Amino acid sequence: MTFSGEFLAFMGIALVAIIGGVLLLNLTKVVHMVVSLIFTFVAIAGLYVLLSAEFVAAVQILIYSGAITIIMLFGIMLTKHNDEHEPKTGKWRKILVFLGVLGFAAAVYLGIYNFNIEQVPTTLHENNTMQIGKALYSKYIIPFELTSVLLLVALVGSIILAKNEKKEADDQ
Amino acid sequence: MSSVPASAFLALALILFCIGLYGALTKRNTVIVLISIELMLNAVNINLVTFSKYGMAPSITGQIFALFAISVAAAEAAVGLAVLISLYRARKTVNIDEMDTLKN
Amino acid sequence: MSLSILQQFNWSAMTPEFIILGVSALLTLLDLFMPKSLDRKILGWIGIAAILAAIVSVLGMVGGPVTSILDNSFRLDSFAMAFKLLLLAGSGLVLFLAVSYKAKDGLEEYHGEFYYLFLSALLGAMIMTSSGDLITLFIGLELLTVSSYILAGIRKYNLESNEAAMKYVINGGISTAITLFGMSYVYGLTGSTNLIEIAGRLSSVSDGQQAYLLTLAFLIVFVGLSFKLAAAPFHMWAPDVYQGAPTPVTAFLSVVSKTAGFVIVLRILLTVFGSAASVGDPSKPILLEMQDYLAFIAGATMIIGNVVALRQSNIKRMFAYSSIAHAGYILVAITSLSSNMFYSIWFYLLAYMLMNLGAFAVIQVVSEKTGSTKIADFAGLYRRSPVLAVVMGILLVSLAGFPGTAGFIGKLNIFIGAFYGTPHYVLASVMIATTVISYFYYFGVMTQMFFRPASDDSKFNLPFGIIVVLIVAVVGSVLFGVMPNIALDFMQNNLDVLADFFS
Amino acid sequence: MMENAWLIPLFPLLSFLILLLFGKRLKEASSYVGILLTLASLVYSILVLFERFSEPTFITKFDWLTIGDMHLTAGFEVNQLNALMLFIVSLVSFLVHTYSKGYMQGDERFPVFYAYLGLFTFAMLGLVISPNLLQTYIFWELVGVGSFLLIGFYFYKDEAKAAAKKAFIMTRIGDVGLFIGMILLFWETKSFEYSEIFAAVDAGAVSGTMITLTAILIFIGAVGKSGQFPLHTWLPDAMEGPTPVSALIHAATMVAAGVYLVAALFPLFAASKTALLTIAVIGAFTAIFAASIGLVQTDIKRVLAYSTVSQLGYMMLALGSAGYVAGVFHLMTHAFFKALLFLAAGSVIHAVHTQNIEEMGGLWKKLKLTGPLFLIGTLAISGVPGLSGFFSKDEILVAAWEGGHPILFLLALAAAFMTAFYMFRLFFMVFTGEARGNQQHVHESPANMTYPMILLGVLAIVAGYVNTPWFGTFLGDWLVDGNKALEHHGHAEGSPLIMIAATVVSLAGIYLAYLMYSKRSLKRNWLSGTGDTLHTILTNKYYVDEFYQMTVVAFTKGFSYFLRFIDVFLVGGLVKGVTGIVQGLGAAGSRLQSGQVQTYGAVAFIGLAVLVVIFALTGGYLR
Repeated sequence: MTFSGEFLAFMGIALVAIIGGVLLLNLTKVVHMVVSLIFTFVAIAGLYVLLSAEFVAAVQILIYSGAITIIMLFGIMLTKHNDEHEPKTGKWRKILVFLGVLGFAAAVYLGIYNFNIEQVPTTLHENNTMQIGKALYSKYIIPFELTSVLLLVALVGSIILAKNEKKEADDQ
Repeated sequence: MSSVPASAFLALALILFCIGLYGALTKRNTVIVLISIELMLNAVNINLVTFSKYGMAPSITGQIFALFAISVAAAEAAVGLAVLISLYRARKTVNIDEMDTLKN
Repeated sequence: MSLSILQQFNWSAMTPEFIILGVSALLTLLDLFMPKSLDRKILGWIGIAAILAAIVSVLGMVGGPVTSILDNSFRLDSFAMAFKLLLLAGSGLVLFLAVSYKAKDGLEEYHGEFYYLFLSALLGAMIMTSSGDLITLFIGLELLTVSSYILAGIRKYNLESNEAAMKYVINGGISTAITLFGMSYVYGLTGSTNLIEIAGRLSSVSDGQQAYLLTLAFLIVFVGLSFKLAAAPFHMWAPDVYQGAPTPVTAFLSVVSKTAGFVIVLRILLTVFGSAASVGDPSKPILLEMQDYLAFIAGATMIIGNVVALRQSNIKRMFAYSSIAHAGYILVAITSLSSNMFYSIWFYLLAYMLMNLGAFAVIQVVSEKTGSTKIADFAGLYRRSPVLAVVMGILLVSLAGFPGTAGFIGKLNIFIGAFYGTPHYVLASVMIATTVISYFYYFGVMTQMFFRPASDDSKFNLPFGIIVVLIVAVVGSVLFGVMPNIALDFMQNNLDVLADFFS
Repeated sequence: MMENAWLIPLFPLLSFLILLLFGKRLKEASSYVGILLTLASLVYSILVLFERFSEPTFITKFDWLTIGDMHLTAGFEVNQLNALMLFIVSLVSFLVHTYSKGYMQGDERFPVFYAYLGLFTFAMLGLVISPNLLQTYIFWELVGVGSFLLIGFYFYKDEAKAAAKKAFIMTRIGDVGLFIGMILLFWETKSFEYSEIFAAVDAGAVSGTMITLTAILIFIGAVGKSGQFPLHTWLPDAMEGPTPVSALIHAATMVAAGVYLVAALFPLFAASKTALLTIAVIGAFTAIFAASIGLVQTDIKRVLAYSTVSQLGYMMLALGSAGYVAGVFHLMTHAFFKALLFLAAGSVIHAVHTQNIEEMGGLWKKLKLTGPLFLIGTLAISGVPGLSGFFSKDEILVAAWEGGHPILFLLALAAAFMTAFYMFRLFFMVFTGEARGNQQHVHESPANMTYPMILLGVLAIVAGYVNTPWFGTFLGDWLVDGNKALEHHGHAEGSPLIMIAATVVSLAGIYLAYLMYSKRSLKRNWLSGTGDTLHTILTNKYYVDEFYQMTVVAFTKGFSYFLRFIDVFLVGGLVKGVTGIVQGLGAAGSRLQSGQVQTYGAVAFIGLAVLVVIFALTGGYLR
């Protein structure tokens, strides 16, 4: 392993991502947590660039760091979070979950720590968006169309659930 | 070929997945729980994109899969938040441990 | 790939899906443009008509060759048709329940949304039955799941409904993430999302670490999907969500959604892991090596479902646990991997659909009358409505797996299968023992209905939809119990599931 | 006739359906529907029985269910055993139907009662003509449902409800064994058909251990149904049902189903010495165990219930000692005299409105018909020479002796002594001496109750003569005729000493009962009460009494208490333990269901983590 530029970039990005995650777990203010997670999301986008997935990286920034985080912030504001502190949720459950996470991580790590498949040169970074587009509109047309249904359902469903018709009726 | 081995990416994904999982199972604010789930999905996407470059028979498929996962995640987040808002209207709380009218 | 190439595909294989999708869109538009004053029930009847049309079109394709579109991202094989019929029939019956549903705090205002969301959920489930591609399977799964979230919470001014939806979303989100995490490794080790390609590549995995990782992926995917099945360890959401959701949605979750869960489990587990070499013995596929784990999960599911059901006083919760238990029985069939596994699972799901939906129809009628869902509400039902009580009695007896009913034949199939190859003595014993335990709670309801005085003598009037469901459920439960060969002959003469599942 | 024997079960089914639909309108007339249709069954059964005397076994079947490449069939079979059972069941059922018309008169749910009787009779008749195990099992369960409904008929009584549930669950536990045994046998022989199973066993296609295992598992089913130790506890409790039901269920049908099953599968059992020995030991133990409990009961029906358990133990002992004919023979005679006893007991209860024998007495003069009939039943069950019970019991004792089980033989002899004793204790307390309790308007039962009893009384006397060492062993010869597997299990010739011994013990038992309960030279509550036993012994001048007191009685008493201890603490404890575990698990699972959604997720994830870690530690490539 040499200290190439790529390696340094990876280390930096990984550090940011993990710090963001750890802050999520340790901060006390809800808004801060969300903001810390934005770091993680952006860092992940950087990771995608390293992995020659420029389009996914762009989508990541747009959707996660943009859309999802924003609606989460909206959600926090709309629901006027009344307590910012994080009191103890059952201590035992925390410990058990922590142990579970450790065990799970260890077991999976055993499976990946030595994961090396002989690398073949790829052309993923060349016209990345076009490759994706081609695949999406030919081979994956069915799931693609279904995703549109899924998004529509989510849209309609969210409106139905979130809209307060009683209030509206009162206003009119 | 590359100076960063695939396992490094995978390990990072694993760590983020675990952080997300831990957050989803222990955080008290429902919004944070939802966002922790998003973090888990993100970790999965790192896996997919990594495999699309360094996995067996590299291909664009992994990136496509990741894109699908992202859109699904967005849909879930939206619906989750909508449900939360309608619950908040009735219950005036976003604390997940106060959602316990349904139990044995 | 140009348009002309796209046109070459045999898109007619997707006719049932197109019908459902089209009608779902139509209902959306109708709901928008219909005058507010009009009753939205008409949308329900259109939905039922669409489902009937889809059933007819599936039946029209029965017996045909395997059709594959776009590299198996859609495939129509016998497996798909057999389970699509189940899903459609189940959804049709649920719609009959839905058009007769009148909750106290009114679903009326949301009726329109209910129907098209329902159809989109069904669409997701149908896609799952006929896909040979991880991505399509996943999208189908999510379409079903996301629609179900909304359906569970559709009584938005009802706290219980809201809470049920929230719990469903959170557990569902976690399960999605876990499933995907497992899938990502499967993709990584093969570089493909096509199930058959995956199977082909995996059969030659020789590296120990990769086989190990793949086995982990198996466990992760399975536990993630066990959410859909409401099987251990991902079962705990079920009672709360079943209780809080409107009754037709509960019926949908416990029957259609569960069936879809088994569909995806079979698709993924059998094709992907049925041929992948395992860690210890490369000649033995992972699925076989994991039999002990599956058996453990199946056993735990049966025990938890049946034992905790004993303590319930709410009928919907009791049925939630009972549905967990039934998932456990079906898992026994998956564990034992017998030669008639497809058939026994299919038949069990069919029987389960009939008896469970019938029972939910009765529950809906009774709980609408009393405004609560306590088991005690069934006291003296025999006095108030002998027909309803006898119907419920037959369905409970079938759920308990009593001879002469479809439930018995279903259990018998699975039980005989459990002795296939290496007999699973322990698992079979657990299955029988827990079945005995299940008698206690099923017969508890019977005791309430027949042996208790009624609190009031008011009669029930049964809406048309309920009557349809009850007739279908009772006739089916008894018919398939007395003459089980009907279903079998249909399956054997028309659908050779085993032959074209792997091709 | 035989080719249409499938009609026999359908008559009661028809009765059930008619009464279900029109019962409310028919009211008391329902009884005629039930009586006429069971009469049709009876007539048809008699015709079939007579035809079977001259013609070979008739069997027919068709494909019913195909699983994989296995074809399961359904159909019916009329062989000797089936024909005999058809006759016994339809006869007793018909008599019970007739009797109930009087006994249940005035009950609000009269038509329902007849409907249930029809269902039960249908199930039982269906059971005895099934040609394969699966069909047997299906009817077996249906019998369970029928008995559940009948025992719980007085559902407004908490005891009846509990008893119905208990009967159902206890027999279900046995059924688990039966079901597993059945499926195992299916995998071994690839068939549920009796004939094919026997052929496979005969051809040695099944390993010895497998035969033993499946035989014992199936026997567990019989244990549950026939109230053998340790699954017997439901039977006495089931006395909460109406008395005609007890006569039907506990004399001739449901409890006999277990014995029937063992008899029907006899070639399978005969292929395993261990299985036979198990049956014999359980049977003998149950016989003496239940008899000793019967000594101290004060409820007339409970005495009869324990005697039923004990007699069923006899039958099992007979079958276990390879006495096929002895077992079936006793099944038949017992059906008659026990049905008689139950019906007579019902008549007594009908007259005095109590079941406590402490409150009866001196009824001999008041119940001019019931009294002698009860005496006939008592004499028959006690094994007094000349009556049916004597011959069949003798056959069993011979079988036990010849089968090489001297200890079991002695146990059976002891049980015979006890049987004679407690049955006559019952008789003397009910019918002789002073009237105790409140007996104002005691009158004989109406004709439709007494006629069935008279018929049964005649049968209880003469039924034994179809198979006696004196005049010929017709039944035994006929039962095993043409059946290779049963050739060596026909009537066994035994030493006349056995017969003498049996006679002596039964007379001794009767004499002791006479001394204690009729002549009162022994204080009568020495067993059941807390009387001053020492005083009795001192004032007692009879040598024979003292002898009894010191040896037999003391031993019996001790033994009886010991067995009660087992019953209460061991069996009861076991049952409590199991239910405790189940309930504990339920409570734990229930508590975890706290409404905390994250707990649910945590359980799921920890479950996953545990699975993964276990795999990593045990099955991983690191191993």
